[in-house]
This record gives sequence, structure tokens and C-alpha cells, in this order.
Amino acid sequence: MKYVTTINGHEFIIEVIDDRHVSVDGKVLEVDFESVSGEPVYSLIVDGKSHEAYIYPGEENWEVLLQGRLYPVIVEDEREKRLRAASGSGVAESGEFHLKAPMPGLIVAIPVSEGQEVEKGDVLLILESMKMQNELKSPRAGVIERIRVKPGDSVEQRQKLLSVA
Amino acid sequence: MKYVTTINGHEFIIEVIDDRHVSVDGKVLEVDFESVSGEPVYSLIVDGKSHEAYIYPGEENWEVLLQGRLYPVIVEDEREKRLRAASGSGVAESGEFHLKAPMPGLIVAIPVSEGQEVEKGDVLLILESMKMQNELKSPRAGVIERIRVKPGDSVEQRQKLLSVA
Amino acid sequence: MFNKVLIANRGEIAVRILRACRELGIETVAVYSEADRQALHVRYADEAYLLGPAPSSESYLRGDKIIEIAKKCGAGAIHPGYGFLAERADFAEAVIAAELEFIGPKPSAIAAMGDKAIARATVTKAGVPVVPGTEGVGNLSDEELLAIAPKISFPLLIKATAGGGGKGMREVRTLEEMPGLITSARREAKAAFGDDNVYLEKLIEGAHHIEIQILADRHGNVLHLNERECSLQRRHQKLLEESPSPFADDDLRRRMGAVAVKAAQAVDYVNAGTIEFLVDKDKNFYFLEMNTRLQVEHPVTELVTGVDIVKEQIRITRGRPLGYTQDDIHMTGAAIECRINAEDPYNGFMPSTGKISHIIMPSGPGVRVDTGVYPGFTITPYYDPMIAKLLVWGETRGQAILRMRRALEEYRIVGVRTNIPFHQTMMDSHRFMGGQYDTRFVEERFSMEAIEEGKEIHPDIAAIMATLVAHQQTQRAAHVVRRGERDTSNWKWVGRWERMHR
Amino acid sequence: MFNKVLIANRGEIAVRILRACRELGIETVAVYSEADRQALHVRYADEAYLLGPAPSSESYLRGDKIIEIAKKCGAGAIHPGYGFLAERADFAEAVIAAELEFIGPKPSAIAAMGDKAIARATVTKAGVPVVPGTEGVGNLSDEELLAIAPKISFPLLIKATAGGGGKGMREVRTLEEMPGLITSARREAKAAFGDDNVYLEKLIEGAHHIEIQILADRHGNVLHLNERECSLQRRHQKLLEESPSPFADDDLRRRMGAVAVKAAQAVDYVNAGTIEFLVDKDKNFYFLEMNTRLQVEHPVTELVTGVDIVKEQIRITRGRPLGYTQDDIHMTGAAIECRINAEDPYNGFMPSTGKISHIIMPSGPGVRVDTGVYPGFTITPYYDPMIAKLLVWGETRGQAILRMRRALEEYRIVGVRTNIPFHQTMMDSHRFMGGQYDTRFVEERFSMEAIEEGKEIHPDIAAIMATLVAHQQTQRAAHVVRRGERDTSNWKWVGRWERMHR
Repeated sequence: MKYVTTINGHEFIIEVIDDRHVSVDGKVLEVDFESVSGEPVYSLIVDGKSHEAYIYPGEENWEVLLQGRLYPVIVEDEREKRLRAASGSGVAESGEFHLKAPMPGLIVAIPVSEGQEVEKGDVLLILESMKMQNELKSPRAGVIERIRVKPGDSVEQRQKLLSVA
Repeated sequence: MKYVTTINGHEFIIEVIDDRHVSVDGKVLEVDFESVSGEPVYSLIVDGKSHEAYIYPGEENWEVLLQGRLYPVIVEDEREKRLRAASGSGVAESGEFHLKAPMPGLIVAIPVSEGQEVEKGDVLLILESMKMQNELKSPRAGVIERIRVKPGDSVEQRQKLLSVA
Repeated sequence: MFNKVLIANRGEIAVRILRACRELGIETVAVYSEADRQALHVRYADEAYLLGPAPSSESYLRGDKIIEIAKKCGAGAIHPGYGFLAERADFAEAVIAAELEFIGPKPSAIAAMGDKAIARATVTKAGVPVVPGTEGVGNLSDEELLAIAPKISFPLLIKATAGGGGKGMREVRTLEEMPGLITSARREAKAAFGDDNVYLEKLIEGAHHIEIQILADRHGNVLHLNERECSLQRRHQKLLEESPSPFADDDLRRRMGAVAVKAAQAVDYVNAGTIEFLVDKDKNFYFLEMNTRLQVEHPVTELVTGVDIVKEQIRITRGRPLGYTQDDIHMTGAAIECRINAEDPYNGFMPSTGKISHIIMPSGPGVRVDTGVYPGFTITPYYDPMIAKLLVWGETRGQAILRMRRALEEYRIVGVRTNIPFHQTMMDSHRFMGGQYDTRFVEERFSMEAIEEGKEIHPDIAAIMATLVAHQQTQRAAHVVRRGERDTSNWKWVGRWERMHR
Repeated sequence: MFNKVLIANRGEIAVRILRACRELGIETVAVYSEADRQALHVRYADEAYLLGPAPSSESYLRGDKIIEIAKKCGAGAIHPGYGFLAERADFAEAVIAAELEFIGPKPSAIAAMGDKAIARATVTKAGVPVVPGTEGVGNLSDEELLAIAPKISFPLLIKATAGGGGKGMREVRTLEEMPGLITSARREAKAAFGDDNVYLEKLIEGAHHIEIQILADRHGNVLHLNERECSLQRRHQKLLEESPSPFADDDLRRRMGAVAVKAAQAVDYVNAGTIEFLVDKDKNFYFLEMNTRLQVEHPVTELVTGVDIVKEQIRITRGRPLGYTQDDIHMTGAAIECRINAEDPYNGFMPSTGKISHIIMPSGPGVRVDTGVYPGFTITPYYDPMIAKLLVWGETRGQAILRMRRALEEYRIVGVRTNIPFHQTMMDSHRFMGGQYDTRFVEERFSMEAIEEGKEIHPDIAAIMATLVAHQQTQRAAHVVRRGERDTSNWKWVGRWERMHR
């Protein structure tokens, strides 16, 4: 199976040949890859080097935490990659963005109002949790569409808070 | 539900009244009993005292390891208790005893032979594991019935080694 | 003399105090909220009593209930830890009124140091320098401010009396620019707080936050255990502390120690306490505040001095004289503490909650971990996000840094995100290694993305690993469809699957 | 100078050495057997290479393969740890022949100390006392034995030359009873080993096993790090070590240290090594053997002296002179090590294998754990049962014991049985607390069942807990039958059920 794997704009063409072999950009490597005790912790021995990483599934990518560094990794098989190319690259920029509560907490303030235009990085909402106030920011520019909560509300994890269109 | 619970010959009559209450020899206690993170480790808060124990199922009893002390505990409901009383107390003394390998290893020696009479505590077999030679002893007196292995054999955990009748 | 102590706290500090009690042969009583039934302090204590629902106001802040439990179970003393009720003079008072010992200072000392204006006045009278400024003087007019400014000397800060968070704050470098800045600061303060009063404070440039640990017994003996460097902060939260401070020298250490002892004596201080100072780049230092309790970062001092501060607290409360004189206190080697928080350094240090499924704790020579969590424990949003303190000791600061680096690398916590990568990045930072940092370092000159020269990165390895995980997932998904639901052997990998997506 | 070290070992000692390398900025290479793919030393090392199948003879004893890997990956030195190839002079020789550094003594020193007769002769020549006896003298007749016996002095032991395990051994208290005992000893030896030769050895009554840690560099400097008390043994396996020895005094310490240095010098010793002595109740001591390698219990010495022995080993091999002189070596406080073995103290110390499902490791002030296992790791029957070393340091021996007690209580290991209850019983033993023990204590005067006076026991609590577990099991079993097999929500408790019965 052939994959196109992208890290910070850099593409690797990776083919999984069998349990013990992959090729990276055409170069075949012997790999020994195991999950450690059923946890999302993985050990890879390749070319004698021993690596260990946490690998978490993100919304649209994988997050690989390796030696104290986080690599956001997009893995697509060739078919997916072609589809995405055909439909234009603006996946992240188009469609509605729903801001969800990353953890349970208390809404402290909502410095935006419906219909307001926001820039990428603008603070949309302040959520208190674990004695800390956390600013939730807009991942892109847009217009505030629907605010579903108000200051003082307690919210559950993943609860939808507002949308940016 | 009422149980007769025996530790080293001492009987406790224990009734489980509901999730929060038991009575021990007629005295009602409020208990807060939880398994810790799905492991066979249990926390009991009774009368303000916080206790924690490992509880393992044994062959015919429960083993409770509490504050560095092992208590072998027999728990029977009243029906079981009556049945056992009716059939005589010699459960452990009658029937065939099958010596099983407590761990994988290598048979080093079998100092008994078929038909030989053995006393309780006699060494039946020497099993090497983890660089140590371990003597497996007879839990009771009897006659060696069938030896299924020979010195030099590798054995799996729980494999039947020989029987005492 | 008491022989049973109630610990009015939770988390790592409750466990820390419990350990000290146990090593002194003292019985321990834990209290807990409904969210903490399985917490380590409940499991380790001899006795444990429920306080109430998860929110602190209904549990760990219920001083009345805590005192009632202590009386009922026969505890002779209460240790408040830090946070919660630790610096509440009224609680200390109530404990004493109930004829229990409070393991901490007298209520009067807590009160005196708890009010900023009183504390400034008290220590000033004792000859302790404070940050020059007009705070607490009253509302001043523009003319008065302009007249006082040269006496404080430039640069200085205009700050909103009602303020906070930088609103209405202005940096002033010359007298000439000051009138305009006062006007704009007042306008901003008015808009933000409905109050346009401002005050002046000397701007300490390149400031270090350095604190002195104090021990004082009931027999009039006061001594200090030297300094802790606490300048690495984010939003006024300390992240990493070390002792000795790479910035301090013996002269500064001695001067600050002597002043700290004076400050403690000024309020008749008993038990363990900490005097916090701001130190400028010329090694002038100014009293900030006194923490009248055990400090989170007390173990760095324990590692370099060999003094068990919590045991000393208990001994002091038992009426014993200090087991040390100032001459007995020496610093050997260097210690560093990294606060391990359940928060994601790649996502604005957002707190992370959930069940911890797996832990491998670093250990071996020179490593200490103070923690209140274990595999299977759930991090709730009710309490603060600090889940462990990772400490190392080394013969030199350099060795301590290398040791911390290997300990951070060994630490595995699965189930919640942690700030371990932040500390790893810090340990690789050349400025940190050189001891070249001040209180603004983390917020202004530190980045998780910046790669120090010579640091290897492995995008190819990350790419291979992510691809293999994605591949396995695809294979498994296909497998499910083929096998159908009834096959019991699916259970095994479904379990794995679920764990992966937790 | 080498900058990459291959560690030819597994388990806790491989991890220990790896940590030292990392803290010195040295790259690490692990080797592993098929059973150890997920072992901690493989996970922590920079590089890892497979040796072969699980049995040691096909993996960790494959010196040829290990040297080949070291050459191929560019390692400059090999650390053998303890056990496996550590005391094989031929391996050390091969390492050197391959132009690699061997982190240990010269092959000639290993060989000299590896042969008991040569070792005895060598150290005797250097003025080191050995246990008086006729071992190595040759085969003696009854008459010769009877003539020599009074010179050795009674009580003494007759031992079989070919022997071991007590077969053919006799205790002799007077010359009168000796002829009969020689005859019966010869008869038994003949039957057991086909060889009726015997020799005489002085019987050391109330013997202590005390050893001296040595460090020697390549520049002729030799020093000792004082003693470790290792008398708590079972079947010649050490279970617990401490430093200082509660039996030794400064005079004995100094005398033994001086003699140990002489013994090391006698074989031109370089690197870390240990001289083991038997000490009788009158504080006479006799050379037993020299371990020409790092010792399992080296950390107790590290805790009281502050010397990092593994780092010193590496520095010595890099050609550096020792960083200490004898005058720099002081003992501070007291340290104890408990060897945590996967074996069941309630079932004849039977080894226990299986998957470790859960661990809570003790930590906090003064606690160190050296371990090679983690939750999820499987203990196989291929290697020795020691899974961790729990160490504590205290200001006094009494404080160390109290600390060890709380650390043992905190330690949770689920999935295999461990000897933690043995150590807990030992810590409660009045004789241990009083330092009143010798090499026969564990086997002859210690029992898991004996309850020390004043120790609380809780059969009622055990009864309640077992009953509640049994009750829950019954309830759940009933539940299963009612629910039927297809309900997916069963998965959850089935998982729990299975874990419970693992």
C-alpha cells in the first residue's frame, strides 16, 4: 500500500511493503515496529536506531510526539490524495468551523458577537477549567455564525460553543 | 446474601446487606468498597479506616494480601457450607491431586517414581526457571500415580506433571 | 504531643505530607471530595473521610467540616499543605480555637503577610527593601505623580490602582514623555475598570524572581535555607525552579538570607515560610511577598541542603527546637524541579483532562518524583493541572540538567497531554543552559518551535511511524468487516482499537 | 576517546548503565533477545540490535555476536554489567583484541580472581587473611587431617572436595569426635559425587557477609568506598543490603578497607570491584572472593558516599584519574536496598511469571528505584527473577528503616507475585531493627508467619474484603446468564473478569 505522508509541507512517498519493510521515497528500509503494551506508544527500530513516540489521532491528521517534539502528520493513500487534489486544496479553509469545548468547564466571557468578522487567532471565548482561564482562538478568518452558550454556562467536553462561517 | 468466611479456622458470619452495608457477626458496618482502576487491587473504607489489599482467587480460597500479610480466606454461602458439612470436611484430602507446573521451565529431576508412597511436604519434582531450581512438594500424603514428564523436558505453565492419589 | 495528623489537602502535596508523617511514625488522616475517592492520598492514608462534592467550595475549602472531622477522629494537628486553606488566617484561628495544632505560622503572621499594604509597611519598618513606588499611598494627582517620579527614578511603570492584566499600564523612560502616558493610562483604566486612579512603581528590568526558604521554631530560632530561582514563569505560574540560582553569588545569597530572616522576625514568624524577592540585573533585591506556608517547590531546597522541610514543620509544631543552626546549612550540588502539568504546550498550554492509562516514572540515581496520580486515575477539571513534580539533583548544575533531560525522556504519561515537551525544549535551550534567563524569558523569548542549533530532528521517522499506524488502522478496519460481529476473538483487538481512540 | 557504549546486558542493570551514559552525553547501544524486544533497555537506548532467541546461551552469552555488533555500529566500549559475560576473562580478552574498550578490569585480574585457589594464594601472599583451611592443598589422608585440625582450631567443617549443597559436610567441635565424622563424610561424598576426598575449613560462627567496594584507575590510584552489609541471604542469594553495616565500627571499617585495597593491588586491579569478606562475631575477617565487576547492590554505596560508581567506571575506562582521594570519601546517613523479586514468599519463594498489568512505584524524598520493568511488560522464565531494586536513604539507620517501610507499603505490582511482603516482614522484625542478624538469619530464625509483638493484624478486614469480592463475582456471574452473549456492553465487564483471573 502506498501513502503520501506530509509533514509541514514536505511530502514523503511511503510504501508499506510487508510487516518488516517499507520504502521511503523509493529507498527500502527494514523496520521493526510495535505498539508498547497496547498503549498509543510505539517503538520503531530502523537501521539499528531505536525510536519511541506517542501517536495520537487528530481531527484530520496524526500527531507524533517524538523526542519532545510534536510532528503534525497527514497520511493519505494515493486515491485520497488524488481526490483532494481534484477538489482543491482548501479543505481547512472552507465550510463551517464549529468551536467545541476542549474540556469541561465554565464559560467566563465571549468577546465576539454573532455576525462579527474575526481574523485567524482572534479570541472567540474564554473557558475556565482547572483554576485557569483558557482563551479559545479562531483557527481562521470568518464571520461568527451562531453562539450557543453564554457567560456563566457550564459546558461538557466537546460541546459545541459557536460557529465560524 | 449471607456468607460464612473462614480465616485460619476462625469463622466470620458476614451478610452483604446492600452496596454500602455489611454485617459482621451481627454488627452492621458502613463500607465503601471499590476496585482500583480495574485491577485486583481493592480499597475499603470502613469506619473511617482506609485499607487496601490485593485479592487473588486461589484454587479453593481467596488470597488477601493486606499490609504485607497474606490471609487465606474461604468464603462460602450458607448453602455451600451446609453441603460441605454433609459431605465431610475432607475436600482437600480426597481425590486425585494433579501437580501442575506453576510456571514454564525445565524439568531437572523427579526424585519419586510411580507407585511410591509420599508424605505431605515430600519433594515430587525439581523445576528450573529464572536461573533457580524450584522444589515442587506434595500437598498431602498419597501414592504417585502417573508421571507425565521426564528430566530434561521443557514444560508450559499449568502443564500436568504427575498425580498423587 | 499529637500523634495523628489530618492533611487538609489533595494531590501530590497531600501524599508528600503523608510520607513525612509515616516516616515519623505519625498516623495520617486524609479528607477527600467525591471526585477523589480513588486518589492516592486516600489510598495511602490510615484513615479517610469524605468532605463533599467535587468543587473545592463544597469540599477542600470546608474548614468547618475539616475541623469537625479532626476532632471526631482524634487527630491532634492539621497540615494545610499549600493553596485551599493554607493562607487563611481565619481557618488557622478556628483550628487553634478547636484546641488542635495548626502546622504553620500563627494566624497573626498569616494575616500580616496576607495584606499587601500591611506587609510592605511591616517589612519596610524592619529595614527590608521593597519595590519603590506609591502603591498604598492613596490617590495622587498628575502633578504629584510627576513630582514623585524622579525620586523613584526611571524607568518606571504607571499602573492602574483597580487594575490587573496590563490594562492601564505604561512604561515610562523619561520625565518628558510622562504627562502624555499618564493621560492615556488613566483613560484606559477608566474604560477597563471604571476607575482612573493610577500609581507608580519602579520598573525592574531583567528581573529575577528569587525566594528564600525560612524555618523558625517556637523558641525564637530563625534560619534560612538559601535561595530558589523561580524566574521561569508563564502567566505568573512557576514552571521550573532551581537551587542554587545560577544568577546569585555568595554575597547576594548571604545578604538576601539575612534580610529574609529579618522579614520573618518582623511578624514573629514560626514554622516554614518563604520570602519572595525581585532581583534586578545589578543584584539589588526587593521584597515582593511572603508565602506563609509550605511552597510547591520546597523539594529543590531539600535536595541541596538535605533538610526535610515537611518533617521540620511537624517537629516545630511539636514544640521542638530546630535541629540545625545557620552554620549547619550548606548547599551541595544543584537541584532542578520541573512542574509536570496536564496541559498541552502545543495548544496554548490548554489543560487536558481524562483518564491516565499508562505511566512510566523516571527513577534511578538523583531523581525524585512527587506525584498524586497513578495509571487508572482520572484527571478532572476541578483542581489545578499539576500532576507531578519531577526533581533531579546533580553534583553540578550541568550534571543536573543532563540528568533532568534523561528523566524527562524516560517519563511516559499516556491519557492526558502534558507539558513534558515544554521542559524538554527548555533543557535544550542554550539560554537556559547558560543560566541566562529572567522572568520574561518564557513569555517573550521562548518558543516550542525554535530549534536549538545541533538538535537532531526526525521528520522522516515521524512520517514512517504515522504511516504505519494509519496503515494498521486501515487493515484492522477491513478486518472487522470481514470477520463480522459475533466472533469473540474480535474482543481483543476491539479493546486495543478502543484504547487507541480514547 | 569512545563516545558510544554497547551495554551487553538486560534488565535493571542495563537501564542503570544507560542512564549513566546518557548523563555523560554518551550514545548508547542495547542488545536484546527475542523475549526482550519491548524491554525498557531497548526502548531507552539510542540503538538496539537483536542477538537471538530467548535462552541466554543464544543471546546474552553470545560474546562473538556482541563484539561484532559493537564493531559494526561504531561503539567504542562495551559495558558487561553483572552476570552473563561480566566475569569471563576470555570475553574481556576478545573485546580488547577487537580494539574496543572493556569497561571493567584487565582480563588477567578477572582470571586471577576467578580461580578460587589462585585467588586465595594471591591475596594470602599480599597479607590478606583467608578462611583458614586446607582447600587447594591436595588430597589429605585421615591422619593428615587429624594432625592439621588443631592448627586450624575448632569448631571446623569437613567439606567434600567435589562437593556442594551440604552433601558430605560435617561440623566438628572436638578432636575426639573427628575420626568418626571424617568416615561418614567420606562415605556420603563418595555416594553423592563418586569422590571421597574431603578438606577442612574453619567454621565461622555468627558470620557476617560484609564487602568492600573498590575503585581503581589506570594511574595506580586505588581507593575503597567503605562497606556493605550483605548477610541477609537465602540459598546464597542476597535479599537485602545496607551501608553502613550495623555490625561494623570505624576500626573494622578502616582495617577491612586497607586490606581490600591490598587485595585489589595484588592483582593490579583497575575499575570497580568488590572484595567479599566473612566477619566473625569477634570482628576477625577473612577474604571470601573478589567480584571483578559492578555489583547488584552498588547503589547503597552511591547513596551514602555520593559517588556515582557507574559514571566512575566509564571515566576510569576513558583513562581519567579518579576524581576522589581516600580522604574525600565519607559516609553520610544510611542506605538500604531491598531486592524486589518476582517470587512468592508464601509459596517457598517460587518464581512467578506473567504480564505485569499495573505498577505504582514509590518515590518522594530519599527513595530510588532501579528497575527494568513497566506496566504491560511480561516476566518470562528465561532470566533471573529480580525485577527491581528499591533503595532508600535516611539520616540515620532508623529513619532509613521507617522510610523503607513506607516505600514498601506504597509499592504496587500487579500481575506477578513479588517478595515485597518478605521485606515488609523483615522491616517489622525486631532483630533486623536492632541490627542483630548474621548470614543464617533468614534461613534459620526468620519466618513469614511470626508476628512481631505490637504489630496490628486485620483478619476481620481481610474477611470483609474477600467476602465482598466473592459476592461481586457471584452477582456478576448471575448477570452474565441473564444478559446473554450478544450484548456488547458485556465486553466491558468480561474484560474486568478476565483481568481478575489472569
